Parts: sequence; C-alpha cells; structure tokens
Amino acid sequence: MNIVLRPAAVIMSLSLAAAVLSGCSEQAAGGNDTAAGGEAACEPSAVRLVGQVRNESNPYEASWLAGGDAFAKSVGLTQERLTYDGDSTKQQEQISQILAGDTKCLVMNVLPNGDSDTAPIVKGADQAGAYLVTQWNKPADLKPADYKTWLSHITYNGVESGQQIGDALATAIGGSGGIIALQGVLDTAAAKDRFAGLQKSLEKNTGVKLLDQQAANFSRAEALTVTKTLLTKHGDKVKGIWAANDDMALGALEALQQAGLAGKVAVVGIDAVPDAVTAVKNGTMTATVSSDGSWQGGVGLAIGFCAATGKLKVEEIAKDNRAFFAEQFLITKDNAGEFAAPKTNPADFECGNVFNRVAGPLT
Amino acid sequence: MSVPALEVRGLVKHYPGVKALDGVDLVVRRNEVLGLAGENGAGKSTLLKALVGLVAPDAGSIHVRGEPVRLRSVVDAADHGIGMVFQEQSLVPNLTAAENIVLGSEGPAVRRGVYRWEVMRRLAQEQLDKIGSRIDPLARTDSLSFADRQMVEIAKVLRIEERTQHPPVVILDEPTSVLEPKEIDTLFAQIRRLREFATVIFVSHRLDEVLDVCDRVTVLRGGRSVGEVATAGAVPRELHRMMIGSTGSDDHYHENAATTVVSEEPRLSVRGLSGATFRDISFDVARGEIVAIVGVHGSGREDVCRALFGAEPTTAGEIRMDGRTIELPSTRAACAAGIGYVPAERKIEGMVGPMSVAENMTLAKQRARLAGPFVAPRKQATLVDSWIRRLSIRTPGRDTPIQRLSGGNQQKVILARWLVAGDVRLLLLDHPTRGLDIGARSEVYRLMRELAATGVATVLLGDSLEEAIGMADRILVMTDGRVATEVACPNGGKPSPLDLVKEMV
Amino acid sequence: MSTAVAMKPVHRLTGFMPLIALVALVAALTVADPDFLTQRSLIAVARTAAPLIVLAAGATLVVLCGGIDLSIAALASLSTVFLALWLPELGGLATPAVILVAAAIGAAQGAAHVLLRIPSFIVTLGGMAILSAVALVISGAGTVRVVDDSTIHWLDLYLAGYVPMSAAMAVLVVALIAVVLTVTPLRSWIAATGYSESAARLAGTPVDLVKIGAFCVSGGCAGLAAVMLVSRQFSGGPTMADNLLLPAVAAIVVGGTAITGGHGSVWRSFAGALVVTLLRVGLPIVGVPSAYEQILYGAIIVVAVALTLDRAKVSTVK
Amino acid sequence: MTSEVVNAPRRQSRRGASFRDAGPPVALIVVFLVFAALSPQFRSLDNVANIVDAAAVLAVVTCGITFVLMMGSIDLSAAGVMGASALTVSLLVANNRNDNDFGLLGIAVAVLLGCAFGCLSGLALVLLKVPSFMATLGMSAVGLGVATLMFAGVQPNISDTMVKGLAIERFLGLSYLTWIAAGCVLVGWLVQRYTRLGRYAFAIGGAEEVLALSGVKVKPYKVAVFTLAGAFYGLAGVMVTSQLGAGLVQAGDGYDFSAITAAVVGGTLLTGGRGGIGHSAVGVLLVMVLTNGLVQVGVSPYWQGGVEGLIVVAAVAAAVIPQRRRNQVVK
Repeated sequence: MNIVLRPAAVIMSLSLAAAVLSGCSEQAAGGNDTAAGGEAACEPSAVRLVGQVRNESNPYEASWLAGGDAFAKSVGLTQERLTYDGDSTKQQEQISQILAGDTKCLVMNVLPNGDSDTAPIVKGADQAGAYLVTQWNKPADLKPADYKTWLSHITYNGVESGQQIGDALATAIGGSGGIIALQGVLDTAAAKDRFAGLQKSLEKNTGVKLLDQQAANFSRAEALTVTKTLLTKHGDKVKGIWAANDDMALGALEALQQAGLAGKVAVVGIDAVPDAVTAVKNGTMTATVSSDGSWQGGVGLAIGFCAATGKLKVEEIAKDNRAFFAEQFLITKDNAGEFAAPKTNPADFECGNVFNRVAGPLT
Repeated sequence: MSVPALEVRGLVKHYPGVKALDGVDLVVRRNEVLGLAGENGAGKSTLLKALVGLVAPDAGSIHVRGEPVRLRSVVDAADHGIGMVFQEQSLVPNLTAAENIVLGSEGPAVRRGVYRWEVMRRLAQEQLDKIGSRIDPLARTDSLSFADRQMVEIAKVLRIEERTQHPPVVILDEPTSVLEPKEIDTLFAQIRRLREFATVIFVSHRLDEVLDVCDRVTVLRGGRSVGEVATAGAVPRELHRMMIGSTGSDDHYHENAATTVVSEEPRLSVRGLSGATFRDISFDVARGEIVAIVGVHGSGREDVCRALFGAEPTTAGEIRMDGRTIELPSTRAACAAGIGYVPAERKIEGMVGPMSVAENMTLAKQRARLAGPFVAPRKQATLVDSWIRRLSIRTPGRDTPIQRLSGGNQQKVILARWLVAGDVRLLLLDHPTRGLDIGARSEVYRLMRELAATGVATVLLGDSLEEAIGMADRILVMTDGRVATEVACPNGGKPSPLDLVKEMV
Repeated sequence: MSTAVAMKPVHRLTGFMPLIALVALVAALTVADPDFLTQRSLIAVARTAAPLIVLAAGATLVVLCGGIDLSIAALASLSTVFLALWLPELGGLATPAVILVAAAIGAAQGAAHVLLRIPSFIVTLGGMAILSAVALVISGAGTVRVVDDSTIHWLDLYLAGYVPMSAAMAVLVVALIAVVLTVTPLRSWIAATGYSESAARLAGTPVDLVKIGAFCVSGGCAGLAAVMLVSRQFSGGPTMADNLLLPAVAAIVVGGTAITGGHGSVWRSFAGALVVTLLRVGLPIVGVPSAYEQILYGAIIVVAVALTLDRAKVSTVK
Repeated sequence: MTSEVVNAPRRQSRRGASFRDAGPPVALIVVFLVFAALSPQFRSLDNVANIVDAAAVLAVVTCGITFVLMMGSIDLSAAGVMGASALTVSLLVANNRNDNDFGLLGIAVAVLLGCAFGCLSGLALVLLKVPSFMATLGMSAVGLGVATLMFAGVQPNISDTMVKGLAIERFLGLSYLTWIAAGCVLVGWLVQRYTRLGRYAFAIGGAEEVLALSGVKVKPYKVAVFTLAGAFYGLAGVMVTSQLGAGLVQAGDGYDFSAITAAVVGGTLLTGGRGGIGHSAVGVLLVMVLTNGLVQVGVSPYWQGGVEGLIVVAAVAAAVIPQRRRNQVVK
C-alpha cells in the first residue's frame, strides 16, 4: 500500500491545486459545444436514433422497441436500443455516456424510470443539444416548453384510465360488491394516477366497496401471491379485481383459476398487452385500456427525426403538443377484436401526422 | 533378517531458500515402534509428509517392504499401507465418528453414492474394537472429548489395513501434545497394542515419552539422520545431545535464574472469582512470581485464565492489580491494565497468519509504534528489529508473514507482542510451549525467567506437570472448577509429579 | 530468505491486476467502438462511477473486517430522501447532516451485529428492508424534488474544466480512507479482525469498535453517495440507489478484495468500481444488444474476479 | 464465509446446539400464534392451505440453496436460472409461440438447463477459484440474458393443460405444486442424510481441508452440489411458469435473497457445516407466515417489507442470544 499511496497523494494535491487555479466550470470542456437546437438541419442519414426502455423482457416495452425499429427502417436508419433493467442509476449512466459522444444529430426517445429521472435526462440533453422525447414519467413542474431541444412529453391519462376500468369493473359486478386493488410500483406517477382514477370511480359508484389494496409492483408473479392471500382474507366478498396494469391482472387471473374462481370474479387492467386483449376477447377479463407501445416507440423517434432534419421547427410546435396525453381506448369484449393484432402504421410517423393522436394537453 | 516394513534412502527436499531434507535415511522394521526425534526444523514434518504423499521429494527413494514406491497422495500412501495421525486433528467436526473413520474409503458402507448407515456403523465399530475404544460410532465428532477424538483418528488410520494384505505403518505426529497424563497412558497402551499387528512411527517433543513407548529412536538434525538409539537403558539427555549436536544443559528450566520472591503486596490478587465453569477462585501472585495452575481437562483452569484476560465473563469476585481493583469487561481493558495473554491455540487465537511479523508483534501495543496518533514506520522498524534480535527470532525479515515462521519463532513473536511497550505487569501463559521443540522451549523458559526478574507476575498453564513444577514458584491444583490445594514449589523443594496427580483426581 | 524475494514480482503483478483488467476492458470497448475512447466519454465514465466508487469504498471496510453490508444501497436511497426533504430548511447544512445520519444508521447496524451477535449478512439484509420501508413512508412513496440545489450543485461541476467534481470527491474519499488506514493502527486492526477475529480479540484489538466503525464509515459513504446522486438527479427517491447494491459488491470483489476478510484495499475497490461501471455503461453504448449484454456482463465479471484474486493471500475459496 | 480450523478451541456444548435447533420452530409457532390471535381470517384452514401453497416455489429454491450454504458457499444464481428455465419450459410445452408440445420432456429439459447453469457456477468456483458469491452472481446475469434471448419480445403463454394443471389441480386441499415441493424437501432430506453427496456437502462446510487430507477429491462434489442446486432452481422456474401460465424472464425475481433469508432464519449457517433441509423448510414456512400474516392483519404495504425485515432480524437474534459467548466469532 505504501507504494501506491505516494503517487496517489501527489495526484490528489495536484488536482486540488489545479482546482484552485482554474476554478470550476459547469460542463466538461472539449468535444463539441455546438448546441444544435435546430439551427443547422442534419442530413437524414446523419441522424442517430436512440430508444431507451427498461428492458426487453416484457411485451409492452419489447413492442416499443419494435416500433422504434420499424420507424428507423422506414427512414433508412437503425435504432440504437438501450435497456437499463429498471435501474435508475443505470439509465442516467447510459444517458450521460450517450451524451458524451457525438450529439449533433442525436435523437432520443426515452422512457424515464420514474419521475425523478426525467430532470437530469432533460438537463443533460439540453446542454448537449440532443433532441429528446420523453414518455410516461415527468414531474409536473418540469415543462418541455421551457427547453429548446426537449421536443415533447407523451403520456396517457392515468387518472382517466384508472377511472375507466374502475367504471367498467363496477358495471361488470352489477354496481355493488367488494373489490380489491393491486397497485403498481408505489413511487411511480403511473401507479398513483391510476389509483387516483380508481378512487374517483369509487366516488361515483357508491355501491362498490374497496376491500383492500396491496402493492404488487406491476409484476405478474407478485400479483399472483398477493391476490391469493387477499382472496383467502376476504373470501366471497371479492367480486372484482382492479389491477393497475395488465401483467398484474393476468397474475390475478391465474390466482382466480387456482382458487377455482375463474369467471366468477371480474378483472380489469391497463396497457392492452396482447395476452390481456386476448383475455378480454375470451371474456376472462372484463376490460383494459390501450396504450400503444409500438406507436410510442416509433412516434418519439419520428418527432425527433423531423425536428433534426428541419421538417419540424421546434418553435412552431403547438404548445399543447409539447406535453400531451395520447389517445387511449377502453377495450372491452365488444371492440377487443380491433386491438388483437396491433400494427404500426407508417403513416402515423409522417412529420405531419406525429401529433395526430393528441388527446389533450397535460393537466 | 526380514525386509524392513519401510525404508527411506537419501531423501532430499528443497523449499525456496531452505533445504528441509538433506539426504535422510530411515529404516522401520516390522512390528516395532520407531521414535523420531529432532528439534523444530530438523525435517521431521517434511519427512512425515513425504511418507504420506503430501510432499514430493526432490531426490532419494522410499521403499515399502523392499519395493521402491512413489507416493503421490494420501490415498496413494494408504494403498501402500501407510497412514498418519496428524498433529492438528484431521477430523470433520460435524460428521459422526463413524463417517470420519471411513472417510475417503467408505467401501461397502456407501453403495452407488448412497449411505448404508448400519454397514458404516459396523465398519467403524470394527476399527474401534481394534483399539478397544467404547465410543459410540454414531456420535457427532464435535461432541467427543479430545482424547476420544484422538482414538477416532487412530481408528481411522487403521482402516488402511483393509487396503493391503500387509501390516500397516501408522505414523503418529505429536499425538500427546494436548493430552492429559491419564489420556497419554491410554494412548500408550493403544500403541503397544498396535505393535502386535502394525508398525508405528511415533513423534513427540517429550523425550521421556519417546523413550517410554518406542523400541528404537532415530534422531534427525538439519535434514539428516544423525543417529539411532535403542531405547532400553537410554536417557533423555543423551537424545537431547544428539538432537542439538552438543551436551544439553542440565538446567532445562533455568532454575538457577529463578528470582527469589520478595514478600510484598501481591501484584495480582484474585478473590472469590466465579464464572460458568469455575467457582470461588482466590489466589495471589507476587511480583516476579510464577504461579502454575494444574488440573485435568474440565478442571476450569483455562477459563480462569481467560477470565483474567477479560475473555470470559465472570459472575462474582474481585480482581486487584497492585492493590487497585480492576474491572475486565473486555480483552482491551485487560491489555490496558498491563495484562498479557498467550493463548494455547497459537494458530487460531494467537497469531494472525497472513500478517507480518511486525504487525503481529505490535498488534496489542499499538502505542509502541505510534508517534502521536500516527504509525511511525522508522520507530516500528527499530522496535521490531530490536525484539527480533533480543529474542533471536529467526525470520527472513520483519515484513515476512508470521505463518511462514516455525512454531517456536511464532510463539516468540506472540510473547514479544506483550513486551514491546514495556508495560506488562501480568502474563497469562496458556500452554506457551505447546508444539515447540526442546530448544525453543528452553528459550521460552529463559524468557519467562528474565521477565520474572523484572517483576512481571506470571500465571502458567503448563504443557506438562514437569514443566509446571520446573518453572513455578507455587502451584495451584484445580479440580471441578475449584482450587483444590496450593503447593509451594521453591527451588530445591520441588514436589514430585505424583504428589500433584493425587490432588488432581 | 529468498522466498520473499522470489515472490515479489508475482506479488506485484497481482497487486496491479485490477488495473490491468481495467485497461484491458477499455481497450476491448475501444476495439468494439472506436468512438468510445474519447476524452468526453471517459470524463462521463468518471462522473458516472463516482457514487459507485464511494459506496464500494465504504463497504470495502466492512468486507475487510470479514462481514458484508447489504444495506448500503437502501441506506443511500433513504439518504437521498432525507437530503431532498432537508435541503429547503437546512440548506448547506443538509449535506453534512445527511452524511452524519447515514453514518449513525450504519453504526447502529454495526452495533446490532456486534452486540446481538447476528451475522452481518442478516443484520444488513433486515436493515435493507427496514430502511426501504422508512424511505417509502417518509417520502410518501414518491419522488421528492429538489427545487433549490444551489448548495449541492458544486458536486455537479467540473474541476479545471475536465475533472468532474463528484469523481474528484470520490478519489478524495478513497485516498482519505486509504491514508487514514495506513498511517494509523486501523489497518492492522481491520486486517487482524478480518483474517482472524479471535486472534485479534485476544491481542486486545478493539474488535467490536473496529467493526462498528467500519459499518459507520460504510453508512457515511452511502450518505455521500446519496448527495452525489441527488446533485445529479435533482431529486431524491425511496428506491433511487437500490440497484447499486450488487454492482457495489461486485466492484469490491472484482477489485480483488477477499470476501472472507483481511486481504484487500479501498484502491482495489476503486479500480473494481470503474470496471463495473464500464461494463454497465460501456457494453450497451458500444452496441451490444440487451440480452447479450447481460450474458457478457456475467461472463466478464467472473473472468475479472478470476484474474484479480490474489491466490497467495486467500487460502480457501468458498 | 470463513472456514474455521478443524479443532475449534471451544466446543459448542450439546445444549447450545439443541437450543439453536429448537429456536426456529419455536419462532414459527410463536409468530403463527400471534397472527392467529390478531386475525380470524389468518387462522382459517383456507388461509393455512394458502400459506403452504404459496411456500411451494420458495421451498424448492431453498432446498437447492441449502446444500450450497451447507458447504459454506453462497448462491445468488436462482433468479437467472429460474428465468432461463421458465422461458425454456414455456417454449417447449404447448404454447402460443411455436408448435412444440413436448410435455414432460420439456420440463426435463428445463431442469437440465438449470443443472447446466449450476454446473458452470461450480466449475467457475473450483477451476477459476472465483468466490461463489461472484460466480453465481455472474451466472445469474448470464441466465437472465439467455432468458431475454428466448423471450424475443413476445410473451410465451402456455396452453399445456398438464403444466397449467399442476398449479390448479388439488390433492387433499393443496395444489400439486405444493406436493411437488414437499417431494423436493423429502428428496433433499434423503440426499442430505443418505447420500455421499449430501454428507460431503455437509463435511465440506465443516472442514474442507480434512476431506482433502483423507483423500477425498472435494472439487467434483462442489460442482455436483451446485449442479443439484441448479436442478432445484430449474424445477422452481417450471413451477412459476405453471403458476403464471406464461414464461417470464422475471420468474425468479427476488427468490435468491428470500431463499437465503429463509435458510438462515431456519438455522442454516452462512459459514457452512450446520443446518440442513429440515431447518430450511421451517425457515420457508416462517417467512411465508410472516408475509401472509402481515397482509392479513392489514399492515400498510409501505411498512410490510420493513416489519418483515425487523422480525427476521429479531428471530435470528432470539435464536442466537441464548448462546452468545464473549469471544465468539460472528461474520
């Protein structure tokens, strides 16, 4: 250790001295400081497309990346796929690494892991002048309109979807009876909004009683165990199960099947993953709400691509389009067939159409 | 004359920088008990390891019943009928005695990987019967007494009989070092019984034992065999002379260096000390006095010793040092009070093997190497080097990991640990000479006398009764957790071991 | 004796193994994507690695003592929440307050381990669950935004335009720990405790205090890592650092510190943390697909440990 | 995680040993009674069956991990191996992704895949000398990667009635999976008691160097133990797939640490050489009773993890305190 120590001490004191001499700066020197900001349009072939989601091992995010690939292919590029295993720090690390490279014509379509992860991503992209579209998670006071290259934030109205399926569930159980709720990861906006939606629905449907609510962390396996436990706890009083996403709803379905209650308890979820849509179609599930992963994966890149190539002027994007709720549909047995095979429609990604699915500004 | 059971010719083994074996010759005849004597470093361990295939010799040959063999592993050696009872017991503590006995050569007790407990119990029982032991084969090994475990170990080695048609060669490496006198007697009876059907190589530091149980003794020195003695009529001093290459001093315990204890206020005064395994212990130790505590296994003397070092909780009683009552809630408090402790299990509790001689030596008295709150490398170097010289510790340097030193030198470092700050007032020595050879023992004894002369009080748990008698000014005999009696032990008026044994049981 | 002399070159080489592994990894990533080896890119790696370095450095002390601290990540998460909650009121004092509280929590776990004689694995596993729960409750299970980050913003600056302040702080912390260990008896005490606790205790080493101290430093480092994370994220969250646990342990082991205790150093963990960061960040950036990235990560980390382990010092591998 | 030398200076008294053995069952009974007193639903027969059912997968994983812990090693590969095995079995039995319908053979392949992963961990340990902590952590990442490769973006849902039936069909009020788990515990106990592999695993944790000295080649047994553990994880992956009706990459999420917790709470030492399948089974039940009980008595979801952690620490402390010694080594 002695041998190692001396140089270390030297380096330390040198770096401290350097700090005193030169002071500190906001940003690492070197590299390109040209904040692109839409001034010089990029050649379409020079654009670098990056899509970042949690992982490739769930159907929703896999379809997101597939949508991104489809768009990239349509403009003759490839999408760089990044996954961060639902690990906030890893996401930040990847972003800062990407931003440390060439950022001139960089377009990023990012799913921040949680609300707290959005700010540093935005800040980093803004400094580097990379085009950024974020989805789902964002703190309310952070607004794309305040930034030059943060083009848009796309999300679905969780309160609305939570309420929609809550209402559907209430109808399915005939307006009265006990239900249980499976919550998502407790510290995410999606989980909170959706649950707030359920509470709104409960206010309206006074006959429906929330017997219990437990977190199952958006996970199918956890939902299975939690549901089983809640079923024994509340027994026959459970008429319906409200799940904050389809994975948990599917887990709950398995639990019902194992408890011999399949078909006797109504189940609703959100996200419209293929399995859930099939279940709705078969009637084993009551309802889900669409959120179109492949469209999200494609459109985020498309907005960025259009801005980078100059076809979309950042200043000209309507304020309401800088942060918006995308259209979503309640899927019930009646319309499940239409959603059974989601396809990406290249027309959705034309520069003129990218904001076609805006359902309203973020509230 | 018949072919010897085992013969070693010109065995050579080099370790980096050391020639451990320098052409050893050894002949072991059938059905005899051969003693192997030699100081630490004489090459005994290396020779034994070569005989059981743990060390590959660089040159020379090993002949079993006249046939030259190459032993590549313990199993190989066992196939040739050679087995060893290791110095540190080699039993798996959490298996049953039966499993340990058949371990590695389960034979019919395990068929296609599946245990047949009844067969195993029977096999083990057969082995135990050979040596007349009445241990339950299905008892967990760690629930057995040390002596019983030794029996299990011998039973295990005797399993090699089943591998060859010839009488086995059983090597016993320091089997007596931790046994109580009664247990040693049992062991010797077993060895004599073994001789009926096996050949035994017996290694011990206690020359009287070697002469007692062996037919013949081969003496090793500097990696060579330097002589052979028929035990009938031989005396320890003769062996000792051959081992060290010159006439040994008669004054093994340095008795003429013993200090006269001046009666004054006692340095250590223990009153009514009680704990889990001992009750109402009271005694005094004066400045410069060496008090030995003797007793059989389970007499509680080890725990008294540890309690005095704060390593064992006490329930009642008072400890005074130089007239002041002290509390010992931790070993650290004991250190601060000027108490030093040399534990019996040197390798586990005494030294920190991978750490350097210097670090081990200064571990307890960090103050001695500090300047202000910081380690002063020069101060440490001077200090450690001076103690290496004063205690003539043989080490390549102060930065050598202590585990590379020989046992005696390790023990000296551990002793030096308490001396470096010069503030030790009471030394607790728990079997300080366990596993050391005569030369190293003698040096430890000399050191104890020197310390006593400077006024250090010593509590000694001796390795043998002779050691306790030889070193102590006073002896406490403990039985069943109590002090049974106190025997004065002045120079010229030493009690005989027999007198003490009578008190111990 | 010549033993020692003969050993030296080999010994030196194993000492530098973590560094060699680091260089090899950078080289491999550069071959895979030549753009990787740019100044900005390396600066970004340094900035990224800072919290992990600090976390790993603290936990290294616990590992050196022969224990393990599984609560560091949860404690860092909790600390981010504390910091975010306290910044508005305490301002500049929030940072030292958080570090102190985190150190106190670490010390409390150490005390539980030492006094109740529960294996550190269990204490800190339980601690991890308890701290996470506390973080969830006090944060209202949500992100706590930091509006005014002026007092921690300095951590996000660059020294002399090149060196990220957080990375400089990380180096400073590692150096500080290393220096303190070397110039005081602490290193002997920690190593002795790790190699052989009973021998250390019977040599009067304050084993209990050393262990509690190690946990305390580990906690403090978790607090500092939390400050770095908040300065980077502009918010605190109850699960923010949770995923750093296994990378931190991996960093320690990849550095060549023996998980059984005694042998190792914070410098090794420093190199280990850089290796792990490069793997976490570098592989996806140079374009390795997600599935293969995990496979490569697993394989490389095993090989890296095989390289850095000093077999002369570690007898049994469990 | 260290091996103490053969002849520990101070032996455990036999009474101390029995104390340690009695602690976890007593804790299980106490915790059960406390919850039973607090919640009438908890003590219903349905709920007890539910607890036992819910324990099935964890029990199988813990069986595997127990053997590794007995050796004094540690195994964190469960999550990855289970993910890979879950995907494998869901793609081999009747499913919505391909036309395979291998039934039992598919299950066998998944279990064998688990074996292969375990074997690799073991080889990394004995050949590369990588500590098991790291070797298995790396293997877990590899397993997840392999699983993600097989996942390829589309969730494989199984339609094989036999596999799905395992979770749904019941015998004596408990699902088939539970009986499979019980079988695994029994097999594990037999292996531990009556086979050389089990006894040697135990002995390796007790005193590895002695085995080597007695001419036992330790390495193959270490690899075999990891392989056996891998087989249990593989089977657990199949069981999760059967429960969920789909192959999930995340099938094994969290099982690694829960299984270690269960084993340790049951009285298996992380240093090896003590404990066993019986202990672990008690530990699994203790953990499941806790998880279930906290939901039944209505502890807030925010606090559940924390309360569980606290009780686990308290349970271990309660088992340890009676045999505390002043100079005891605790790692």
